[in-house]
Amino acid sequence: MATDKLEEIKTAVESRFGDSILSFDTKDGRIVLKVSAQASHEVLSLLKDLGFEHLSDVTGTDYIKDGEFEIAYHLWSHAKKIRAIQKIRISRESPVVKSIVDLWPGAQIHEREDHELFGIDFVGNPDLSPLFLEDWKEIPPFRKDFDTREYVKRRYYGD
Amino acid sequence: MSKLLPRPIRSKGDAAANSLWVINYFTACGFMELLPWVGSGYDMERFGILAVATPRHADVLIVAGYVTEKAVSRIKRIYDQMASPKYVMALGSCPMTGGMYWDSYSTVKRIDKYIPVDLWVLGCPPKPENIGHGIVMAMNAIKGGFGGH
Amino acid sequence: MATNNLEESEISFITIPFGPQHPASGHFHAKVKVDGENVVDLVAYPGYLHRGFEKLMEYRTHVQNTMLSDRVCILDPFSNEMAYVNVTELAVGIEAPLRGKFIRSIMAELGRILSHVTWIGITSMALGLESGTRISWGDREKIIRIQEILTGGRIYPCYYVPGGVRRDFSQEHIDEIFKLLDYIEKAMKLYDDLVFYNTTFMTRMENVGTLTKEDAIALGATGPNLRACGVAADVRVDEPYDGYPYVNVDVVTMEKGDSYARSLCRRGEIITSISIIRQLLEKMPAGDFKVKWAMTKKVPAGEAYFCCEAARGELCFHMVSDGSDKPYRVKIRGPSFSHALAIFPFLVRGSQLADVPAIYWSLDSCPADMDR
Amino acid sequence: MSLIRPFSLFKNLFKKPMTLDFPFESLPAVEGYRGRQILDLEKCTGCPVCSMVCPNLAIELVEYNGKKYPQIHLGKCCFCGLCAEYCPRDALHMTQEAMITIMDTKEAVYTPAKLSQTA
Repeated sequence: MATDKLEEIKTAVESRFGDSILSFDTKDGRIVLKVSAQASHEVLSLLKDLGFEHLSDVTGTDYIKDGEFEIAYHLWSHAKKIRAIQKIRISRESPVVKSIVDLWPGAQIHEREDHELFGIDFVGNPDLSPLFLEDWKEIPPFRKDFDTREYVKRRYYGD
Repeated sequence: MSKLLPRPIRSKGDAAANSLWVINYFTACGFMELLPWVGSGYDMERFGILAVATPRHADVLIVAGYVTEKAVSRIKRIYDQMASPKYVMALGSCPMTGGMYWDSYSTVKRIDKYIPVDLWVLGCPPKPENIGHGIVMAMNAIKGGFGGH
Repeated sequence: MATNNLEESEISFITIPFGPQHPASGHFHAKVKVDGENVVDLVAYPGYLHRGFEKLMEYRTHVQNTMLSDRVCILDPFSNEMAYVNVTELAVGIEAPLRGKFIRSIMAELGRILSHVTWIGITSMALGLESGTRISWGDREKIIRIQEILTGGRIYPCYYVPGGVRRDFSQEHIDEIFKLLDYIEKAMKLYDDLVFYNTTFMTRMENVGTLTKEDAIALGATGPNLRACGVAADVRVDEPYDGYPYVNVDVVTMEKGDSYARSLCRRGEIITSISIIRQLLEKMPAGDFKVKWAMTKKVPAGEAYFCCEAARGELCFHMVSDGSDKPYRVKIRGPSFSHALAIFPFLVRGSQLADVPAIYWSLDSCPADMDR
Repeated sequence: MSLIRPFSLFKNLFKKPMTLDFPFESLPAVEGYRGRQILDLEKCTGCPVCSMVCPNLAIELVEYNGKKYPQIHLGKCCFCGLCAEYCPRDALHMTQEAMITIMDTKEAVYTPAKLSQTA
């Protein structure tokens, strides 16, 4: 029963965006699809029309060896009871991506957090001011090249 | 029967010890162990301890757990606004040495570099009996003439 | 949105801090722009409890991370441990034995009851019903006592480990839990008179902070806040994990979506949790409760994603591992993040100033879970 | 009915008060509660397992009577009990004693001598 819902979504997505869908697998009832960064916004709006109306999370991951950030959009469909994760890769030097605030207003703070902790620039997000850290002068702390233990030794245990 | 008779107030410290007012600013996880004290588990009002809203009326500041970089400036400002004699009680291991978050980039490792701390209660977070042990110890010290800061 | 018809330049708004040091705000700061009694705008400033868990977890092994993970949300530690431990097992591909799964679900439901009873106390303190605070925080001692006997720790149980739990339930432990459940059921009648059907509570909470179903879904509401708007979304039913496939969970939903509906949702959840624990205790299998898990066990490279139903909503952990014994990246999606930073400012605009604490605590957002 | 309801409160007169009269009575210690550690000097062989396992780096090995023993800084310890659980010789145990209130931070360091005696 569940598998045909997955196949239905797979055909719908791949028919519209054939080439820009890098991979689409449905292991144990969960959709994980990798998309090229340019088509990410359109694929997300298609997924939203297909019933994935709950945006659970916008996760940033720093793959420093590949020189890329990976952004994972976690979606959930209340009607179909399926979870979908859409992943895109953007370059680490100029991490710019189009904001999805127009699709989900709730995404504004998730993107603001990722901006502060990773340094990813979300074009179109109304407010990207610092969220957690006050007058933070170092590089964004969740990047792999920021070593918290070395920073702590210098900042707190230096005396 | 003798417990019901009012005890004579012998010294200035005696009055201060029986009316320690705590600032209603519970920073972190120690607040969970202060719930029985605020509520009816251990009921701190039996000792004359009251949670007041403004630092002007407060005698005791409880640093109840880890202190982040953002929170330490607020704690310092509240501490400065309190009238002396004032006392600081730190709960748990995080204010003393950074504890669980010793390598976190946003928590302060030693609170006594920012405000003088009079009493450390160990535990992560300390049990209500530990905090009671600390309160009784503080009251006896104040009765004995400990002036605080 | 209540737009006032006066020119903004003619009247000056007052900005009131709903500050970090406030009896009803927890350690969370918000600037409330007020025009007389009506709230015009609210800007939230979290970050007072930000410890950077996701960065710290990259430096510790998985067993040490479970000790760290239950400190994410102070009011509901079991759900965080449940999420971290399950995501590690998914990454490695190990299944905890059935008895371990049952014990985990029982303690998670006990943690939910504890979190809701603490929530009753904080909300009635925010509304000025001091007797509700005194009595619910007194009853809380009995639940914490059972946690102390079962797990050895009070607020932070450090009880779940990847592969099961650290201790077993003995028979008198189970009798203690049954006695506790009867006590809570009796106490619920007292809470009904004291808090839930108390005229002050009802007048302060009804038609205050009404959230429609569309706004709730668009802003990312989960848990009791979403179920109060009529959406029956509960991860224990949609994606059952650990002990939940073996019990039936009746999801409590309301229609109106105002603060009072959210409070009744939490009240119904306490009763549901009691019935779940009873079902779990009757069906609990014998056998071992833990799978051997070396401290420096290597996790194969890959990604794992696990979602569980915390007391506040959908708590999800996303772990990326690179084959070493430490996770490469852990993302914690706390439910309070969207409740306090997206829904709370949205609900408060246009309401009265006196309703700000009522709305804030009807959303039950834990500042530590929001900042991580 | 609502007229006589307040009289139902009289049954509270005969119930035990919810508040614990703290300094004079306290709840019995719970067997299995993780309080302060206690070290068995004979069993301990000075292996570094407990210091590696501790998430807070609270344990370091120091010289005592010519042998290496763990010294626990209770100001860093989070009382999770991993050291007692992973000790190969079963030399470290968690006692129920947790009433530790100090005025000077140096008293939080439990040297092997202090660790091996009960309070």
